[in-house]
Amino acid sequence: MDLAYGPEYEAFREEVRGFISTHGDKAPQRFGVARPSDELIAWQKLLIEHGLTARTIPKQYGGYGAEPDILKSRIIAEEFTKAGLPSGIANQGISMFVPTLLELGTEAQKQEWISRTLHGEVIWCQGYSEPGSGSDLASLQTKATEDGDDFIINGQKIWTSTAASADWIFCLVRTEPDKPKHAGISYLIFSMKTPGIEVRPLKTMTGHAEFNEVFFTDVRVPKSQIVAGRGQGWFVANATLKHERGMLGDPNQAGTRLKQIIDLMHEEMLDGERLIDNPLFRDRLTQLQSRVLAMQFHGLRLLTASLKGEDPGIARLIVKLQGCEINHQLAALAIDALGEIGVLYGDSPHLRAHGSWQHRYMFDLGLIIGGGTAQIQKNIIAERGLGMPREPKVAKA
Amino acid sequence: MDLAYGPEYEAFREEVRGFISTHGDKAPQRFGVARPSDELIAWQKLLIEHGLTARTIPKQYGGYGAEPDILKSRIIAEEFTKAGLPSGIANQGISMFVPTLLELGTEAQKQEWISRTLHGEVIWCQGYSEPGSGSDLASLQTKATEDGDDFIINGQKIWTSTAASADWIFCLVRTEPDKPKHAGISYLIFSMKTPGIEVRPLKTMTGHAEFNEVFFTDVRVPKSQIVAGRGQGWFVANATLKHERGMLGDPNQAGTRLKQIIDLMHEEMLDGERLIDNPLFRDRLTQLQSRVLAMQFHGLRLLTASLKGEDPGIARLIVKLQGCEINHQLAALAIDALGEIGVLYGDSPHLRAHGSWQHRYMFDLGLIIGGGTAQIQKNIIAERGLGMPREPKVAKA
Amino acid sequence: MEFGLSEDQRMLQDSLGKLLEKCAPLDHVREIADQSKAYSATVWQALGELGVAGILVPEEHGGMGQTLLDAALIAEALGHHVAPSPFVASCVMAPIALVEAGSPSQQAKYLPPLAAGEIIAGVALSEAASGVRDKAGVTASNGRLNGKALFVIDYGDADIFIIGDTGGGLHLVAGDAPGLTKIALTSIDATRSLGELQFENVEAETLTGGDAAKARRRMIDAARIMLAADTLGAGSRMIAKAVDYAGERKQFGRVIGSFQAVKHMCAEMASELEPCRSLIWYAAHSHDAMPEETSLMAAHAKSLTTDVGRFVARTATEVHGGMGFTDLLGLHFWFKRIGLNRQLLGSPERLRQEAAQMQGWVAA
Amino acid sequence: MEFGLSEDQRMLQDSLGKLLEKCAPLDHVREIADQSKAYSATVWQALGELGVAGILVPEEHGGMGQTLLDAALIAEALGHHVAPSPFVASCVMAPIALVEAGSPSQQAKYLPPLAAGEIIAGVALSEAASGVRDKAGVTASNGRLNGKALFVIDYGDADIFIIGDTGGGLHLVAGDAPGLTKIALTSIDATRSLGELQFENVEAETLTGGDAAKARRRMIDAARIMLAADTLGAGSRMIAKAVDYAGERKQFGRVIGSFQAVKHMCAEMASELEPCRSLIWYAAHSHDAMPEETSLMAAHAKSLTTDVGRFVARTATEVHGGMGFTDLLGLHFWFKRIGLNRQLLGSPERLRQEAAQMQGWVAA
Repeated sequence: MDLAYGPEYEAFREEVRGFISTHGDKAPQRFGVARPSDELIAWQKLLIEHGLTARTIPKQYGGYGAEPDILKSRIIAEEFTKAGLPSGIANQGISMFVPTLLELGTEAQKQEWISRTLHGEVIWCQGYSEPGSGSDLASLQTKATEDGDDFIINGQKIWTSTAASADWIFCLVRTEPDKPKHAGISYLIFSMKTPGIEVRPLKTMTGHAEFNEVFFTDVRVPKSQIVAGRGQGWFVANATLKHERGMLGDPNQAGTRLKQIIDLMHEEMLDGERLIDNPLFRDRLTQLQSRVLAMQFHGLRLLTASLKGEDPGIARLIVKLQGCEINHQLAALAIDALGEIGVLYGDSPHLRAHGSWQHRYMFDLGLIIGGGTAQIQKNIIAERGLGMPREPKVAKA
Repeated sequence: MDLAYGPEYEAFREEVRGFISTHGDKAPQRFGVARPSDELIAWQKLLIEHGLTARTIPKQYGGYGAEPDILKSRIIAEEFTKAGLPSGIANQGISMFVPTLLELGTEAQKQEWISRTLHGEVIWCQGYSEPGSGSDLASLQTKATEDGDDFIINGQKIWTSTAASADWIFCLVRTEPDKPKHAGISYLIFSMKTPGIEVRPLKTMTGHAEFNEVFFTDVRVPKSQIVAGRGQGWFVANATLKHERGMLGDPNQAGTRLKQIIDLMHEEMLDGERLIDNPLFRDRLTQLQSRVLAMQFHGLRLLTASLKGEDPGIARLIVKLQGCEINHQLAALAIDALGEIGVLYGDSPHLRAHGSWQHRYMFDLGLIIGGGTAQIQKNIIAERGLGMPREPKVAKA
Repeated sequence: MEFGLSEDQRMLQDSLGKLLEKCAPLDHVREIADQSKAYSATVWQALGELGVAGILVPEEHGGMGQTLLDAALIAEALGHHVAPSPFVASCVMAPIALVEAGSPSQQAKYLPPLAAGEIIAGVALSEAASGVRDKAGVTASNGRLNGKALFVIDYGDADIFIIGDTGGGLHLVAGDAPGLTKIALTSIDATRSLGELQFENVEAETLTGGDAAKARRRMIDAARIMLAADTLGAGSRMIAKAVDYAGERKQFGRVIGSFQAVKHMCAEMASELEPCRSLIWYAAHSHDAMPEETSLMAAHAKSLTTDVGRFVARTATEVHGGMGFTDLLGLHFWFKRIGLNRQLLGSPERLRQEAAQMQGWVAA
Repeated sequence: MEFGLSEDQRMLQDSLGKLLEKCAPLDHVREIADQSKAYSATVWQALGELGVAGILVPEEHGGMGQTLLDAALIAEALGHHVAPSPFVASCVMAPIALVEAGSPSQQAKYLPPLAAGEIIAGVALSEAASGVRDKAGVTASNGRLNGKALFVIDYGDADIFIIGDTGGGLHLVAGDAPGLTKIALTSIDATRSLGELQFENVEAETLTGGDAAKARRRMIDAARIMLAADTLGAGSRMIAKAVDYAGERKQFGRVIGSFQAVKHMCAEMASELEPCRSLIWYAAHSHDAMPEETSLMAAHAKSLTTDVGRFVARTATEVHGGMGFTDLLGLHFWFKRIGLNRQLLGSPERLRQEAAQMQGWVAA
């Protein structure tokens, strides 16, 4: 056990802090929108040049070209969070498509896409889920029929978060309808400007359209725009999903929310008493603090395993289930503590924190469902983590 | 809605009270042991003569011969509970075997057994569960092989509660090994003194032997001692189990326990403060009170449905699951409120209520498991109550 | 001895169900919600024809003179159909206020139009039932009101308001009274209307015909039972929808309702919610038949049912998977209705604290 | 940066596991329990040979001088094997008391035999950690103790006792001191020994070498972390047993572990318990490296782990069906070990209240 980072890393931390104090004023004030602003693109470029984002991506693909160093990445994240600065462009192109291409793309594909994606010149969206294929992703039905050197794509995707502003899509389609379901899928990339694509915003229970549906009608895509070969789509998708799963259930996000609730309970008054003085709400707060702390230290444990190249086994498999549940419970506590004020929403007077607790309560339920429902997560934990038997095959009726 | 019983029933209540004030002093002081005392047998006889137990069982079988009247039965139970008097002999022979025989026995069987059972002359035990057949009772393996006019029984039963003191057993055995599992079972009755029967006490986690295992080695039973014919055992057993299921999860028992915890929390002190003044324990107490009240009123609803001859549907199916869980939670609250004193057991100094809260906490867990585990209960609620699909048949490996 | 619904009550359930199915289909609910309307005039009128507005108003004032259990069955049906209609304040709390505390002339003036559904009454008793936030509170002096009241129920387009003051009194104020400022409050639940009232020396008619404190108690108890019943209705609908969806949706080559995890989620929802029905019936019945028990039973009924409601709302949404999270299916209307019921007029924690106090479990 | 176990610590886990598997099989545990023995001399001796008794005793006094994280790994292994052995008081609390608050001569006198496992020390700090019941409490005056102490840990056959008085002091008393009455307390957990001590003017050696209040704080924190680790070990063993049983037991023609409900029960147990491991590691590590954090982390670790422990104990028993409820399989030894850990030295509710107090969340 040694929770210190050591002198080499503390020196690196000083470097990062130096960058922040020199360049911090160049960071864009507002961020998080789907299409990066010019300001954000410039900031991204500066960060890449200093090795503060795209750090381990080879120079020839537009990255910084450093050796992977999990601790340095963590230090960068810590310092940027502390300073309240955006740590560069965050989108599915960078977090999911780039690593996939690095792992499985051809040299030409890497040359063509990685640098432009990193620099915010190309925005990607993800075409995986379909209305009929949620937990059972491999049952997807979007068809890609051969026509000379092209595929003709027909079908529908859902839960495509940045479809409206994206330039290109990485998309799973069924190219070999006669093969077993996992073996008939290919991973195609194509422009969202290709004729025959329609994007419709998908409103959720929060009242916002955080996602889209994407409809394909006779969309023509050259066969060359495949990643890793025909019928390899399921394999590629799983490589990509690894990167997504790591992002759900982040314990540091829960830590930030916990702090917000602690503040809220000190500030809010009911009948002239602070909410923190209500023993029931205080007990729930402390209980959730236990769980948040446990998951934060759990994160350190997983980090250590990564540093050592060890497989943390079941410890990794539980992160999404626990993390999303804790976030949802934190939002529930905030709502309950706020009483009738907790139900206000939209632009109501008396609203607290812009209605974000209600938004989170609903959106977190979406996250519990999305990216592998809680039921699927439990199947995975039982089967892969505990080695329990898989669901037996059902007899044909 | 009318929670009053009406004048006819209030008159009946007065009759019952009259009996209690005249004869109450004849009731045995200690009861509940497996083998009824002479005193209890005399009390039982008195009760039958006055129509206060075995009330609806025909006179020719030793009962009182009244028309079924659920409200009168309820009034009898209420008054006996209020007076703290035993409402006669309570055992599986009376509660399960007698109704089964009335429904499915031959005239000769009824003549032979019912009166003697009601009057405490014959004590029965139940041979259903086997070590390998718990939730899947129909998979039972105890064999009854034909030998002339007899069956030769070999096998083992478990969870047989009064085996050590019982005279006879009603027992499920496999008489037709070649038939499908549900169709190969017969319901036999035989004396526990038959050679080849061994009873071993079965100690549970509570430290007490509330049950037994019963071993059969070449036990010879005349074929005539079958109820309802060969291969009908599964049907007969289900008729019997109906009567058992009604007994688990009784909300009035939970009401009694709730009162005990309310008293306990007013009496017990921690750091000079009453436990009822601890807001967290008090909140849990109130929460459990909500659930107990809900189940008590739920019981009234089921009673009304019975009175009207209506099927209460899902409302009936949930009783065991909810009732056993609430009882278990009541015990957990008592233990928690008692803190370190809550872990004391056996004959320890400082023990409260003879250790009954810990005993209940464990025994109630046994009840959650026994008589259909919580998982089986949920299957039943989903399939029979909500009409959801049954578990699909598994393909042969 | 009969603990159940009468024939008349079953008929009421039946006709209400049919009516709401017809006049409050999901598309209509969505329309009202999207246009941020206070309520659906269509639904309100149709309910009026069944006598809903006057359900608790005595017959001599043109109402149906029915029991609170009948009102609870209506609330259940409204929750079941997420009906965008006034009810809890205008049809339950306001009639109780007038019957219990109104003078004969106040009763004669207001009960008939209320019973006929010609006027809508909003009620402001949040501070008494849920506690004071954001310095709310209304003071009465010489027939004039000052201060503010939050979370006024059936607020939108109300013709009159019944206001509880900080001294235990009840007052009636016209919706267009000079000095009255009305501010709509937007909640997650777009099917019901909430608002804030600010008073600057507003002329009010004090209810003078009875014990106002007792009337307030009975108004709050009744409203809590209604909110519990609304959640019961909404929750049972969500369970039914989850069961239906699980019977149709296929994944991995079989309907998801054949997966044990999904079955058990549905079984757990049903087995938690069903006992609430019995508790609500008892609480509602006690309001007429055993009033000394009502406050405790109302606290229990609302706290238990709305706690279970949260579990059901979440679990039914999970059974629906991604579809449950979309706006498309509209499942969220029920989710949010249950969410609002939970917080209004006393959260579960507060209600349990009150229940403990009523039983003398809280040291002075 | 390394948040994990060292090579040495993994070896310790490994050798402890092997040792306990050999010297504390279930049959032996059952024997000790059936005979109501205070502990197993075999196990105690075997542990002594590994250095367990002196794990926290500084090397200059003949101990191993290891960290509290090493002790937590031992506690976990003891829980994993429901080992009938002294540990929390004799090997953790007593050494801390002497190191932190003992005079040099007291240390020289008691630490070496403790480290060697030649003497066993019981510790009485329940009243300070869990609150006062049944008028317990020990007063010290002029080197004499009066009153009574409940729930003394590692009570059975202890040679010395370390007693916390009501004034914040620590005292050492011989097990056979005149005026000392010893009364065994029987708990559900027959693998560990609890007792009551009654004092009538009993001669005591006051610990005078340091800050007794601080020592008591650190004793209680350490013991809470040990109890959490014991539950972690017992809980993870129950999960493993449930998974194994579910993989063997057949019902309805398939192993029950292939039923989704059973799988999800196991998955839920594992996903609740695994984060506790990280929290316990951190809390234990802080005792040596970041002592200002320890009290809060110990409160969190014990409250969360023992709450999860109750869920695991119950659920693993349910997975075992009727067999889990019998004495035959012995699963109940773990169930009861977890049950005792939960209540000892601060229940979850009390610990959370303490955690809130430490953070200034409770108004004075």
